[in-house]
Amino acid sequence: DTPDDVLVIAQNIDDIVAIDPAQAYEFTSGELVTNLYDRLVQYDAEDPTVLAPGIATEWEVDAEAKTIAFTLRDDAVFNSGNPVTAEDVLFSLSRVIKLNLTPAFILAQLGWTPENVDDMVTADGNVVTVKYEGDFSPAFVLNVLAARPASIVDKALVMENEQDGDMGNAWLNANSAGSGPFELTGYTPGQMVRMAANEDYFKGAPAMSQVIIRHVAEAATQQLLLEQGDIDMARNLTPDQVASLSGDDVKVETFPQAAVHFLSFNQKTDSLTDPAVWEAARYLVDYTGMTDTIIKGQMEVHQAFWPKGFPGSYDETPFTYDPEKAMQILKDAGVETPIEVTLDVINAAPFTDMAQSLQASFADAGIDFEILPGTGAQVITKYRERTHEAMLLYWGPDFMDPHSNAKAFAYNSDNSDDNYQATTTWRNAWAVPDAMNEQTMAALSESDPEARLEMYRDLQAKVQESSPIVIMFQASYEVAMGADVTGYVNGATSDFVFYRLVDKE
Amino acid sequence: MSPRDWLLDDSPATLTQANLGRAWRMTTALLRNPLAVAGILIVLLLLATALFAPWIAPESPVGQNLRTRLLPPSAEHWMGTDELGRDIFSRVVYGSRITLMIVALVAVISAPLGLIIGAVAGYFGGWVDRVLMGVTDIFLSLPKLILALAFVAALGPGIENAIIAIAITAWPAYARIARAETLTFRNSEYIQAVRLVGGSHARIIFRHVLPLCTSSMIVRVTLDMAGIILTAAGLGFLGLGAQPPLPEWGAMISRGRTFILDQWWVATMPGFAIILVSLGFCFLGDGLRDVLDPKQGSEK
Amino acid sequence: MNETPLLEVEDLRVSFATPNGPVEVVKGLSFTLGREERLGIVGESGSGKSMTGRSILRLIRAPGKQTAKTLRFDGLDLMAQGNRQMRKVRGARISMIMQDPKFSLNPVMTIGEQIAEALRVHERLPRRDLRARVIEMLTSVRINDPGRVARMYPHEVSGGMGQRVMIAMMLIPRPQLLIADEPTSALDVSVQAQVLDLIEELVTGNGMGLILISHDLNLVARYCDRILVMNGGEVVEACAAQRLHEASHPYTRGLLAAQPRMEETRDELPVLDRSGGAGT
Amino acid sequence: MATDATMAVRAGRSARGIGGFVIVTALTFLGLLAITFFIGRVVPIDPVLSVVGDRATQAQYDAARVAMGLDRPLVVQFFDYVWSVMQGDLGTSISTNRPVAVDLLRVFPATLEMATLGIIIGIVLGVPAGVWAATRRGEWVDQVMRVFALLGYSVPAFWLGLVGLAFFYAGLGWVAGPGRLDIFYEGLVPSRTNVMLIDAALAGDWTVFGNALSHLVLPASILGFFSLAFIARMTRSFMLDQLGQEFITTARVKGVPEWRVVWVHAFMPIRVPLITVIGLSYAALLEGSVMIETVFSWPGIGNYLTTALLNADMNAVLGATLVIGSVFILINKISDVLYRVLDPRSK
Amino acid sequence: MTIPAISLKDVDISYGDTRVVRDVSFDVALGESFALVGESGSGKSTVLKAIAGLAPEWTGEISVLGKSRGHGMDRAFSENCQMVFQDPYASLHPRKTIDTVLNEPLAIHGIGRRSEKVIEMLAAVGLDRRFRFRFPHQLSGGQRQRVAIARALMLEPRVMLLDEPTSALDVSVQAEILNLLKRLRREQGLTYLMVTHNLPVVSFMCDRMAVMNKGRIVEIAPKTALYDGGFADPYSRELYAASGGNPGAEPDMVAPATKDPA
Ligand SMILES: Nc1ncnc2c1ncn2[C@@H]1O[C@H](COP(=O)(O)OP(=O)(O)OP(=O)(O)O)[C@@H](O)[C@H]1O
Ligand SMILES: Nc1ncnc2c1ncn2[C@@H]1O[C@H](COP(=O)(O)OP(=O)(O)OP(=O)(O)O)[C@@H](O)[C@H]1O
Ligand SMILES: [Mg+2]
Ligand SMILES: [Mg+2]
Ligand code: NI
Repeated sequence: DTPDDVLVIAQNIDDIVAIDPAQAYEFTSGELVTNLYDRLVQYDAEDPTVLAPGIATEWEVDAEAKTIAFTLRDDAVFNSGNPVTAEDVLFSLSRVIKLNLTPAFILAQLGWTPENVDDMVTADGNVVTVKYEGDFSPAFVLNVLAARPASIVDKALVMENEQDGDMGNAWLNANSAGSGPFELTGYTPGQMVRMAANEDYFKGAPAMSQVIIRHVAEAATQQLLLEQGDIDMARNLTPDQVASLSGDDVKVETFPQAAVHFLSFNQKTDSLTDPAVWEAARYLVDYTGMTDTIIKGQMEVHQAFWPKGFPGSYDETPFTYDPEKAMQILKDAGVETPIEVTLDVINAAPFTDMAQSLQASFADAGIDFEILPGTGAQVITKYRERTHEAMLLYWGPDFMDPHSNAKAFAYNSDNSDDNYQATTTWRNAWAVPDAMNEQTMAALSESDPEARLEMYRDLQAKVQESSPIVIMFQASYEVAMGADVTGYVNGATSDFVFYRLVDKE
Repeated sequence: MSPRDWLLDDSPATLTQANLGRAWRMTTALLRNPLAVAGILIVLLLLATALFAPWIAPESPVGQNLRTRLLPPSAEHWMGTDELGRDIFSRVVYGSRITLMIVALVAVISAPLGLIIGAVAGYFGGWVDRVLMGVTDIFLSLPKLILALAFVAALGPGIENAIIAIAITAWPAYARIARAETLTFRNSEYIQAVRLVGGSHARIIFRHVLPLCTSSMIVRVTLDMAGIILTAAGLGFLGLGAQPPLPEWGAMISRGRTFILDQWWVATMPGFAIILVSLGFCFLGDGLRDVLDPKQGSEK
Repeated sequence: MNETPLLEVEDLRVSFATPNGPVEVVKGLSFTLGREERLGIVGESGSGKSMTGRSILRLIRAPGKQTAKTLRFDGLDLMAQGNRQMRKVRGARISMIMQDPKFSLNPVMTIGEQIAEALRVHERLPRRDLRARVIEMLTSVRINDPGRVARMYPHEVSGGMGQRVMIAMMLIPRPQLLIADEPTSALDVSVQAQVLDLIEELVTGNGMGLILISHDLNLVARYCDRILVMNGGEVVEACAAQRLHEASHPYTRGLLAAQPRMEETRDELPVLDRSGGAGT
Repeated sequence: MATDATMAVRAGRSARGIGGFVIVTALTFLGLLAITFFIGRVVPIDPVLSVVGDRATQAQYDAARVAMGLDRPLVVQFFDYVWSVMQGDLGTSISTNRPVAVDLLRVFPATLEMATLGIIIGIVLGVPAGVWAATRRGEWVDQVMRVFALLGYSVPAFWLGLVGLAFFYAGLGWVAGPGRLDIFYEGLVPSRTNVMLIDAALAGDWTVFGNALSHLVLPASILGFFSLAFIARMTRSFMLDQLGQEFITTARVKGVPEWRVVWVHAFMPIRVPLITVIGLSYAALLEGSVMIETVFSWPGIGNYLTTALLNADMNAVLGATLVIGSVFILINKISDVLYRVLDPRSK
Repeated sequence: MTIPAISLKDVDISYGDTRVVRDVSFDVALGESFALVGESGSGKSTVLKAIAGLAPEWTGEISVLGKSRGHGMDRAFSENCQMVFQDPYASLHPRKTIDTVLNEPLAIHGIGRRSEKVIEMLAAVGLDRRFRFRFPHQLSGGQRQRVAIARALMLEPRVMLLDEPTSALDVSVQAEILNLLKRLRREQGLTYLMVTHNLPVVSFMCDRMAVMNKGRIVEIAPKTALYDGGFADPYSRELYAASGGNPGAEPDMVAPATKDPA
């Protein structure tokens, strides 16, 4: 069995590339950053849906001047013992922009560039003033500043370990320099992560003195380990494994997730450009058939791009599995069947099962999928090059603001090949109607929060009605753990996984 | 004269009779070996299953029924059902076709390739040998699954590509064997005799050297069938083999492995099928070796 | 001299199972060998000479089977001996020079080791004595520089040396009976004579019995007292060596006549009438 | 009987032989790298994506591409790579963000440890089993051994691994579970060699040693079973060849006891091919343990290589291939040397 | 005839770094039967192989029927000169029937009427037709050697190189083969170059002989030397004596054991 004050987790962590907050961009590294670092404002373990004070205790918005002034708390210290100062905040934010690694775009949205960032973020004593450019609502800006790359790092320690002007990037990929509830004490890629509690954490020391994440790729192995009591938590069990877990020693907790799963049609494929095909497709997904069986507990039906349970979500699910209706639609529109297309899918459970279910149900209406399973990297490479035909994939927001998804699903102002965008719309070569593009931008700058959310709901209804993207499900996440484990908090994305409150009774 | 006597006649009147006689003698020798008989029966079973799959299988191999998923073996579903409610027995039955195709194609591609490269290298020797064996060694020391993976990744996933990839990784071993064997008789007097009557190198390699390597190659290939099916299963495990919903045994096991603790039948039933077929080929290969190997067989 | 013969063989049979039923390759052979007698066995290839030799040591390999009404060596019923007892007889009391030294010597053991082994399995000797005996034996088969040869491997010695090594190995435990199966077939004429003279010398010197197997009639006649002529697994004629050229059996006569002579005048050599068609 | 002249000729030849060996080995390596390199390029996975992730902007993407040197011609990239390898630099892995050499020093010993114990199990059980079966050819012992060995050929590794875990770890509790150490022991002994057993022994910590062994036994036994099958089969077949030779009869003629006939006369000549077989199956265990490593969460080179390839992490793929290729070549070289030492005929 | 059938001048032959034959020169007249004798390993087979083009490393001059030989193999040569090997067990392909073996030379040279020619040739070497579709393992050593001779004769060569064609056979079979060779030579006017270490065979088959020792020809003597022991070289005399040749002895006599049993 595991020691009382150590939380042992089995998880597939081979997705980690980098753990420097300015570079980390994978699910698992997001979790680590959350537990190792603090941000000015953050969604916290007590309620991960509420934006709470972090390093800043309070903030003052000046929408006219487009600035927000943050007052820093004075009891926060880094693991190194250095106090967290405004100096560290300036350094951390400008460091992300200057390094310009992948997640930098999140902060760059605020109009920050390597040249101007030192003017945009300024300090006066323990007040940090953040300036932004562009028509954004302050709510959006706060969400951006709560995102992973805005984590505050220990300037003195980081610069001590700088190599070749990398601002400590290499060092931070093997160590941590934060003020968060945990400190990284060991990291072996593809093998294990070890974190020790920060006894001086400003919200109080975590109950667990250590958290150890072991890389266990095989789900069946995770199950065995959990049932044997050699781990406290198994993070990658399949729904069927979860269903068969028995005994009083283990329990399962379910967490709704922000990721949405969709089926999309590349508009470069002629046979998939007819809106009748888009519409028919919405009636050809066996929504409840899947959620009752192969993805039970892992996904629930959701047909709009912003997930349920978050401000601005649109929860209507007008479509059900109705092959007759789909056939009728295709017939009325004079679409010639059979249509033969390839369907790319990540080769892992439950995606291949879902693809096979889609294959079976679409075949009813004469749309024949040839399933092409591939590794994640392989599928994404193809997707990015827009060489796929149909794609079964999912999308998680970059930060918890509806714009993050609106931009991905309802905005594409330039569909040309060389205007590369990471959005779902561009990648499926869908030239979004101008009206919709304009509405997306308008929502972004709307400063009345309620009106803003309403605009997003409207956008979602429009995308739901007609687009080559069939949003089917919203993810949820089941974590199996020992019955004695309490206080595990898992918010809507991997950025919101908190070990701070975990205790073992 | 009974047909048996005709076959065993010491002085056959025609070439056909001579060849049939040889075949007959080998067959009877093979049939006297109990393990070889078991092997033959299993391989015949595989052939019959592949041929008559639609009549044997009670259900379609791809017909999903999500309400009857993961049922344990029962009278209705002899081997239970899988995660999409498909009848595993039917899938195993249809899967035999794919297995047979894998086995046949690899045997057709890599054995001849290895045979020719090895024979040419062994026959000519010198720098031809050095170059060809250098290439062979490179392929041999490249991790096998990785090479296959890379080729599948390059060619795109799919069962045909998986087979080609496996074939590409399998030939170096055959080439080495064929070369070693060629070396043992390339200077033999019957090969020199052909050169003396004016036979060209190509004629010697194809008409005289290759036939001598073939028998041991047959033996090797049948022995390797197990490995080939398992490599295909390995590729399936890594998702680069057959595309869903094709009932390829390796892919079935690989999908079933997360169920192995609670729904053991999903992975185990196709596993049994693989074991049975591999054993069949191994037994047959062992038997063939005993019959064909002049050192151990009855032929002098 | 002892009354009982050294070796008594009666109705010795060796058979092999083949696809077309069992085949007897030695068909009811009977003979006796007196002490210090030298018996020659001749016959064409495949007539069962080697099988006869091996069956005396009970060394017919697995698919083959041997039976005999009597197989008695020095009063000991060999057919009744277990494997363990047979091992005591082999080498120490009866040994056999194998037909082809190229295949009959262990390729990865030095010659010295192999000879020493023959001695060691029957006698416990200090290492130094063992070595001395090996060198002595090699010297007595006329091998120059025996110390060096003892350290050589079989592939490093010529055919003639191999034959002599084989002889040394089989003679070193001083057996009572030596079976020599074509001891000179691998040698050309000049070496042949040397080797045979050597065996002869050792036979007479040590007082052993000898069975000399060959298909060369002249050779057998020269070195033996008595000759058995075999054909197709049976003895077709037995005669004293001096009378070989008076042999009466047509087969024997045929063999004799078929040999070309040094001063050949015949235009054609007479050949045996072989209607039976015994292949090889 | 070699005269001085022929001795000199021979010495010259072997010198040429060594030079030739070096050149051939170098060329083989170069070929190995070239093929691996170009395989890496045909894999339809964009290595830049592994670095910058799915959502990077075009500018970031381009910058990373240039930083990784992917904008230059392939041949230039290849020669650059070879040049830095010759200077001992294997580059940085893009999926672990660490020097490949550091990664390899971590993952290779893990596999080495498992495969070595595996091959030892395979040899200790396989060779006697093969010899035994050969001396009883056709008897039931032989048949059982053949079926058993063939089973080793046919059972999927991951199947056996999971069933073994469920049975011996979860069911009977005889062995420790997946991973190399229990969590409490993790980090207790300094990692000097990264081979747990050796590290623990060096530190004199026998509890850690016992725990590491308990983790190691099951995966190694399963690997051992695969090599056992192969080794036993080959041993049997080699032994049958030898037992059919005339010199075996010669040994029997001398009255050599049966055990000596089998283990000295028949077995000695097959040591060399057997070593080759063992070497090959050892190398195969090193590269072929991906499945077992996955099932047992064993941080080994098989897994490392596979993950790297699936992420188009070329430096890692090339580095790992180089290591495995070197092992192959090393093993070949060792068996060559042993061949010369053990088989007098080869001189 | 002035052109010799085979002519060797100062031929040196080596395998790799070891020279096994030195300075060999001799001529064989057309229609003659010439023997090469000498102890094992003296290079007899090597000389034949060099003439046939199977031993690539030689220097000097070799010509056959007036045409000088290159180092390779050529078709025209194969029509004029053929070789029979020492070991009948090794010279036939184990998986080809006799018919295939005999057909092959005809096929290579594009000669027609193959079936009839094969039957004729089988008759010529004294093999029953029923052997035609057998495999080599179904033939005895003597029968195999006949097949090898038949194969060599298929292309109707004028020169035959015979490498100990009977040394692997026992006396009765040897007699059959020797008779056959003698008859064929008489009927077809062939030239033989024959290697053997059996002097009585030379006496039966050949007109002249060359004695080789350690890679050199030490003496070329006529057949009559075998009757009277008229050899000049000491090695030749030793060989002659070891073969049981003693001038004046009665031809029919088998030497009895001379030693007294103890
Ligand atoms: N394993 C076997 N199976 C069947 N027949 C065999 C086997 N071994 C030997 N024989 C046959 O036994 C017969 C006698 O063989 P043997 O070796 O005694 O002949 P030999 O007289 O010694 O001939 P040679 O002069 O060629 O040595 C031969 O016809 C041979 O074919
Ligand atoms: N392939 C080879 N490589 C190296 N040396 C060889 C080779 N073949 C033969 N020799 C050597 O060449 C020498 C002459 O061999 P050759 O075969 O011509 O002898 P031979 O006179 O025919 O003897 P035999 O009567 O035994 O047939 C021998 O010393 C032999 O060891
Ligand atoms: Mg014999
Ligand atoms: Mg010769
Ligand atoms: Ni006396």
